[in-house]
Amino acid sequence: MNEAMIEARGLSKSFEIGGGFLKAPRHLHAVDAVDLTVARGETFAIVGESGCGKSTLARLLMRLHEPSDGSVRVAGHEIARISGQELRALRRDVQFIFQDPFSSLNPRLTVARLVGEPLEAHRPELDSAARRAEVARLLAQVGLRPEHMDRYPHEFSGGQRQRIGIARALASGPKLLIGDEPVSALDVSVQAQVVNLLADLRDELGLTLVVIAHDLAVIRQMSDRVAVMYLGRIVESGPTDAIFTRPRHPYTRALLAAIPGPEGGGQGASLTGETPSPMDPPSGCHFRTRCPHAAEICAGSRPPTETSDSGTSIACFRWREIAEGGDDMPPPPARSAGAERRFHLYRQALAAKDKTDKNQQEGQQP
Amino acid sequence: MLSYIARRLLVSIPTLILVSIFVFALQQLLPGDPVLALAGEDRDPETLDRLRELYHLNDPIWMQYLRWIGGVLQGDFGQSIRTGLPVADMIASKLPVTIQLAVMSMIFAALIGIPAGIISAVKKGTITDYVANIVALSGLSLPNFWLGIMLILLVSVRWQLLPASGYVPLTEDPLQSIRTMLMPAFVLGTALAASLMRHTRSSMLGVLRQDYIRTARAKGLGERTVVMHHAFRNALTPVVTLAALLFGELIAGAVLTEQIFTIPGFGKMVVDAVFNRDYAVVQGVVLVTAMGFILMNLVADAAYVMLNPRLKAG
Amino acid sequence: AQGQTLRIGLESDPDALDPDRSRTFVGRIVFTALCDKLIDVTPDLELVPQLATEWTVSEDGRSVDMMLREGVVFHDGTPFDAEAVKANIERSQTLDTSVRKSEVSSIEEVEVVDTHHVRLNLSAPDAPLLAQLADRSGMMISPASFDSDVAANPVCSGPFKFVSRVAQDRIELEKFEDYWNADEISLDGVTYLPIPDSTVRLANLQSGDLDLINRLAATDVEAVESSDSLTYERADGLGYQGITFNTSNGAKSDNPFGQDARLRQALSLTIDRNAINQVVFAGLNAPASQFSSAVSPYFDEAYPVPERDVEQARALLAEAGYEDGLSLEMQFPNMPVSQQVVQMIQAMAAEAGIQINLTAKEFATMLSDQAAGDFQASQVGWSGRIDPDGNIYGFVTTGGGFNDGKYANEEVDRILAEARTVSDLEERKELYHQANQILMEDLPLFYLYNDAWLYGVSNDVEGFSPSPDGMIRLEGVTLSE
Amino acid sequence: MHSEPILNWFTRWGRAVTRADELISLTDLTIRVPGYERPLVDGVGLSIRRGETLCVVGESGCGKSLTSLALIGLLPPALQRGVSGQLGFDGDRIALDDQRGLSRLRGRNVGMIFQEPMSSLNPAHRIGEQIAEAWRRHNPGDGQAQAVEMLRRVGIPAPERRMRDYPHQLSGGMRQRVMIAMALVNSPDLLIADEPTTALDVTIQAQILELIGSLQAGGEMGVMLITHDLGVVAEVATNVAVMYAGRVVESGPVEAIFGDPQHPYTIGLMSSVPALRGPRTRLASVPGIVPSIETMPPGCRFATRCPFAQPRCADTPPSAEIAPGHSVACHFAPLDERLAGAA
Amino acid sequence: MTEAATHNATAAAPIRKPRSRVWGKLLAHRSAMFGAALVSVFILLALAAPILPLADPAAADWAAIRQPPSAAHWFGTDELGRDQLSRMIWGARASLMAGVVSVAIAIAIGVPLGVIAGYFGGWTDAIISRCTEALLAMPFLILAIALAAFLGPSLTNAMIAIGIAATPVFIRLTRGQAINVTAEDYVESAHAIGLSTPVILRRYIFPNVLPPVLVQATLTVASAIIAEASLSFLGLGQQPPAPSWGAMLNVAKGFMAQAPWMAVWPGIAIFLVVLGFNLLGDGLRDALDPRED
Ligand SMILES: Nc1ncnc2c1ncn2[C@@H]1O[C@H](COP(=O)(O)OP(=O)(O)OP(=O)(O)O)[C@@H](O)[C@H]1O
Ligand SMILES: Nc1ncnc2c1ncn2[C@@H]1O[C@H](COP(=O)(O)OP(=O)(O)OP(=O)(O)O)[C@@H](O)[C@H]1O
Ligand SMILES: [Mg+2]
Ligand SMILES: [Mg+2]
Ligand code: NI
Repeated sequence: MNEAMIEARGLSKSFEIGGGFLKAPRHLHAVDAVDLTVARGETFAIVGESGCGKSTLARLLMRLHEPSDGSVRVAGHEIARISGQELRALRRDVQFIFQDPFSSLNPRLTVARLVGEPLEAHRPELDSAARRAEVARLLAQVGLRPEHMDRYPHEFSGGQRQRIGIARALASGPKLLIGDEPVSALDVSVQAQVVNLLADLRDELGLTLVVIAHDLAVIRQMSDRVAVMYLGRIVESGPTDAIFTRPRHPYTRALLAAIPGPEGGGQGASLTGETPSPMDPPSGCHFRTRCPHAAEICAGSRPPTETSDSGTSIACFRWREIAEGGDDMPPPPARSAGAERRFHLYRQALAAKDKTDKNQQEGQQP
Repeated sequence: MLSYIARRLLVSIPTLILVSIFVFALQQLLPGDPVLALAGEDRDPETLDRLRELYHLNDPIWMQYLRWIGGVLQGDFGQSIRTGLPVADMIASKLPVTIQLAVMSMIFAALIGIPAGIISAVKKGTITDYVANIVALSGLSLPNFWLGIMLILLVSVRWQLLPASGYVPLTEDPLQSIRTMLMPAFVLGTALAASLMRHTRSSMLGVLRQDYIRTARAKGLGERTVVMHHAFRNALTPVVTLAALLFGELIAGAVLTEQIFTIPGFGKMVVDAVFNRDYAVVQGVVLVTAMGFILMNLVADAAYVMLNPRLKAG
Repeated sequence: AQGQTLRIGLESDPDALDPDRSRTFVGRIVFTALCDKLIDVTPDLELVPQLATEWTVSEDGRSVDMMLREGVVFHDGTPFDAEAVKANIERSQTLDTSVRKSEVSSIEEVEVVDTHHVRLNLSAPDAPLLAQLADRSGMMISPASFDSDVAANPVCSGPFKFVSRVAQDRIELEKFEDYWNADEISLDGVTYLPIPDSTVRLANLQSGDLDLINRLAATDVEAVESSDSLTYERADGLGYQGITFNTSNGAKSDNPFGQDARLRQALSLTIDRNAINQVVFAGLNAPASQFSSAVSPYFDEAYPVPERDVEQARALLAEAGYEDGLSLEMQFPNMPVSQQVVQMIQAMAAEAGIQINLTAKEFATMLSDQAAGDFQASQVGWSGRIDPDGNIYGFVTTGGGFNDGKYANEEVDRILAEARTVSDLEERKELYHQANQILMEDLPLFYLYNDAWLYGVSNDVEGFSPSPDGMIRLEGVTLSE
Repeated sequence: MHSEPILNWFTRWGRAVTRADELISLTDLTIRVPGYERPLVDGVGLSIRRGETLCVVGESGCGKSLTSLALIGLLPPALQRGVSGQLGFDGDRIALDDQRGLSRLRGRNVGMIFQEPMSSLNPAHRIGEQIAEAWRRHNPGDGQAQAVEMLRRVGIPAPERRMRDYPHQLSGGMRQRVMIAMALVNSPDLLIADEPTTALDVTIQAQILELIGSLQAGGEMGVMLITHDLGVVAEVATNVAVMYAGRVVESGPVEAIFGDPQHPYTIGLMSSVPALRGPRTRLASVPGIVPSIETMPPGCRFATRCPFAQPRCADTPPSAEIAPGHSVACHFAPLDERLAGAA
Repeated sequence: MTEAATHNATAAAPIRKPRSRVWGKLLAHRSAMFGAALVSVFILLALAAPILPLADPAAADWAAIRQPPSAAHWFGTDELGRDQLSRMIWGARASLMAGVVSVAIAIAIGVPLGVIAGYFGGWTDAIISRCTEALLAMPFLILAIALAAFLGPSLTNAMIAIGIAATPVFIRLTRGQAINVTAEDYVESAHAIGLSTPVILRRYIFPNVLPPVLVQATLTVASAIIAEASLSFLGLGQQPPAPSWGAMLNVAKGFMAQAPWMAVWPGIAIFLVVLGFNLLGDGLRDALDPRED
């Protein structure tokens, strides 16, 4: 069944800033009329610069924020005006992984408590023994040991905490997992651990994943489809491979080009200027002030979203002209033979060590 | 900035109304009949009844409240039942006294507290720090009235250096005025000095941890410049804010200090009035004090904004 | 010595400086310098002329003729005459805020006979009236000032005239050059400074910031005596401190002590009044037995200060059926001296099996609780009046203003009322002794000690002599460098 | 050694400068924390030549920042007391516990940029003043002109007007430019940049890195860039030092590190980075976590996580130079030969 | 599972608990320990008062009033000839109680109100905050005096009065803290997993607002002891014959010249205890502040 897991139409959120007694607040359109469809079982990524509204969008999808406008359907149910029982059901089906594993766990609760809480809330039929067993199962699922249950979050490393957060999110048996930069706070090596874990869980549990990130490499590694946001709007979206090999929107292109290193766009800083304030974004196309291709038409109205032949949707007046002139991204640089050999060796050693470890562990447990 | 102040003033209106209600509730709360309390040694029942009638004490409390607040809005705070003088005049005559005391105490507090705070922050963890801390806290820990009486006995009676009590208006004889106020201001100031010192210290410690201090050092600036120019400037903001708020504490502290040193200020007036059930005076003074407190809050906020370029521009 | 300004430390700030509105004792002290009265009092409590040079009470006691001093002017220059007296007395009777009304209620009419002769026509004989005219009721303020705010700027005819007042700080008076008795006054002025804390008051005297302080604490006398530059003055006072019982004011009167005079007697007997005087007052006060102070001509020799007698107290308790002891709630004003006194009483009574539970009350609360009958026993005091009527009438007669225990005894009511109408000293004495006899039996309140008036005086001050009425008279007082 | 495209890459950025005179050399930097047996930073040695860029990489908490702070004597007081080692600067030798000696370098010889552009500028002072102050400290004159000039060079439009701005009026990228202007106003010999772009967006990061490169290009300034982004390293480094748990585990020219990584940690780090191109494969991460200072193994600090670890790893491995300028601290280096059998 | 997972699990970091770290910092905080020692000594003395070989604090000896310190009476005697040492130690009970109980009252009222205001915001907050502000605007001691006068002079009532007068500070502090905590990620995560408001308030907000409240509490204990002394000084505190330091000072002030020891001992005792609590509070603040190291 390939029905949509999430369907957002014209979703908007504006915050009131600075207002007060006798002073009209200013409006900040954090999310501006976003359309979005996420299919069941796929991994959908949202990428964009800091402050472009990624987190706000994610929060709208599970009603942590009230939308200012637009609608969201999750698994076919409109979530805009639900409350009570229905909201609780939503919270059971949709779960959230937070960016910062350090601040998103209550430091005063044990792991058993933290992971047990969603069980208490959503599966009240479990008695405390059953709940503990369930917590143990969840911890094992994310690669933590049941012995860790009675420890406090601060006794874990960042990667382990992120696992606790994930176990907590899994506890209610969700169908959809939204990760708001679930790996951004982590070190590359730990990041790799968590990226792998999420991929495994998705495959094992058949989850739908929505992942927010600003690291394009991570996005590519994880997702099936990507949406690129700029100042509250989705400027380009489509299958990951299509976007990475043939970006069409000037902003997407600039993003890819700006990635440093041999694999990156290799063009260094192709954009000038700073991101405009979301409080008063430029008229028409928000990107036009930094866009090398900006023309008069861009100032006029919001560009329509159009679909390209590679299945991507682009919100740009001039994408066809630009695409004509532009190339695909350059081919990947090859690794040296020496490096390639070592990486191979390393993988082998890792796999071998993993196996012995596992055997040992199983031997210990009756 | 102006609109900000205007807005803040408007916001403080409900607070003032609440204060006025609380003060009035106080009148309801306090046992003791004002007329009886004031009757002293002339307690003719008829006279008492007549006075109650005269001061509208038999009216329902809300009527008394409305009458009073109506008067206040026209600048009429009513009459002291005890002295028969208009409360507004009494307040006007005490205000300079209390302000002088407050300002002088504040000067004492700042002179002691701020340098001590800076030094102990810079020398954190050393003996200097501990000594500065304990000395500063001593001020806070010694009851005002105790220190006050001890000082009177030593400085005025034993050494005859300063007048034991009383008050000379600044306009009449500035030198003598300052001399009479020296001891009470010191007593009050020492208590505040501790607060100021502690806040200066923690504010300085916070600022000294900031990245821009490391930047300043990385520029090769001398330690003195780093501490005074970069750290203190920024540490000052919360301290100034606090100092303004301390004026509120000052008034409270002044209650006993004024009592001891017989300074005819707000503190003394209000305590006497409470004990004499001279409600018009209590209400007037507390209302004016509350206004002062709110004003000080405003000053504190304004100072915060002024010292904070981030807010000044926005 | 040239005239100078005398600085006097008072124990509290006077209230309204308007004789018709004034209610405080310290207020009377200030008025002594500011406002002359028709009649004055000598240290022997005799009434002597001040603004009135002579007076005669008619046979039936229903009218008083007064001859007025000539050549007297008020501070504003208005001459003092019979019209002024009439205006003043009428003001006392009619002013809205007057607290003098009851004192002059017997005056039906003030008749101006000629410029310096008035006749007071009374509704009934009123013996205490003359004493009242020797106090605030007899104080004359300039009729020209009636329309202004008198309290803010009192215009009288006393030796000093009002200069300024800063509430709670000072009252300044300066010499009135046209005073009729100006020869007696050598000071240029006088300043009264209210300083409630006796330690601080003394400190100010010691540091030379004051020349004279009122209400020197008894325990500080030693310090003053040992000082080279200070002396102290003392006068036996008319005021007393005692313990009053709730005999029939509300539910609280329904307690053994309220109902049984023997228990009150017993309690009184447990108290060693001398010990209290020695411990708390360094022996400077006078133990008291009755409403008249020993300095008063009305003192009843038949009732000397009772000796402590625990045995007898126990016997009385047993007689009343409480041989195993009983307890009593006693309230007292939350002031250190009262606190010491009641703690001593508590300890002494305990020896006889009376357990006293003390409750300190903040003064204003205590007054209203007392009036409302919310007490069993209460430690109270009175500053004293020269006429015995002022010291007893309101306290024990039915409906009396100070009769908080609502003691009611028709006989007492009758005797005291009669005493008000009798002007002959011996006759009055007899009546008061009769009343005293009943009161000593019923003991609705009993007496602990008479306050002595104690003053700390700088050696620079000469000619100051204290009076039993506690007033500070400045005639003849000089101040040297 | 490696394929062409990478070489192209590495030569893009003013790398032609090959002046061999050593600007600074840090030897045997050790930082001890009172109460712990093992040092936090253990025997770190680095050297930078004029015109070169040394990138220091490693996991968070491996001691990169401490190393840079130790270099200019700005460690927190508690750590400053436990510091030892030598700094060679332009021929002079300064002991690292000589605060005075180090402080003389600050601002004049060594400029520093920190990670957080938001908090590294004094919020109470105008930016022009902050730059001018750095000038005044070491030169005569009020530094206003120099400040304007620096702002212009770091690409801030209308510098005369911007001089009077307060930090909060600038965006993150602008502030980082101001930081750079401030660090460079005295034309230091060495610029230390501690993760200067971590807080910024990719597009801004690219601008900043380019700016640093252009300011360095053709000059004699050495740059020490701290980062944990291998992409950045590849883009700007002349030399690389890989740190793990307070030690340098591998160092050498950037070509050698990327083309011929030898230390298992370097390899693990690199294989943890997802690829932007080519087939998507499961990431090979570095398992486990860094031991804490109390549980630090006595020998090779990476042993607890190393898939190749053997008993001999309990000894501290020597830092072997396996190619000119390329040193590795591992018992098995060079890796291929020693482990060929195992594979 | 993944290789990473298993390895990771085996290597849980032996990081010390923050709580034990706080303790460690506190124990290493010299002035805090000095303060704690001061406070403990007085608390112990107060607790041990009944078993110490002391004179009856209420036993008057009228033959020996206001005696200077001597072998019989180490601290001298008071105005009724009672043993000052004994009264000091018994008085410690009242003074310490006054400090602790009034703060307990302030916390019991202030913290829940502050949490509610901070968490719910909006009108609830506006109303609570306005009232708090209005109360704050009224001078603390005046409020306490009025309340004590209203309730009648007694130690209990003084404690209630001081407690109520100190409440606004706690409301304000808790509110600010609750606003901060409410903005924490982990509170949002609690919403995200669908916890109910009471659970969030109880498990998430409340425990996390407590540390600064604790610090404020120690500091307020200090002010409360002074306030009790001040109220006693005005005759509104502990009632005779039971001793409290403030009440002793109240009497002693009348004899500052003749019998200075009467004022010196309670003055010093108040000073030391208040200093102790202040130092302890400051130390706590430092220890709880993760930035301080
Ligand atoms: N509760 C809020 N009130 C006011 N403004 C908000 C609020 N939350 C977010 N914003 C603003 O909305 C905009 C989008 O914020 P959002 O957190 O969604 O961005 P983001 O893309 O997640 O950024 P980042 O990568 O930094 O997390 C920002 O300008 C932010 O300042
Ligand atoms: N004052 C200190 N006392 C004790 N340990 C400290 C202190 N400061 C830092 N450390 C420890 O030293 C280690 C190295 O810190 P450093 O800041 O150099 O790491 P880093 O490599 O710069 O990491 P990041 O990438 O997170 O900036 C860390 O484990 C840190 O916990
Ligand atoms: Mg975000
Ligand atoms: Mg760092
Ligand atoms: Ni596995």
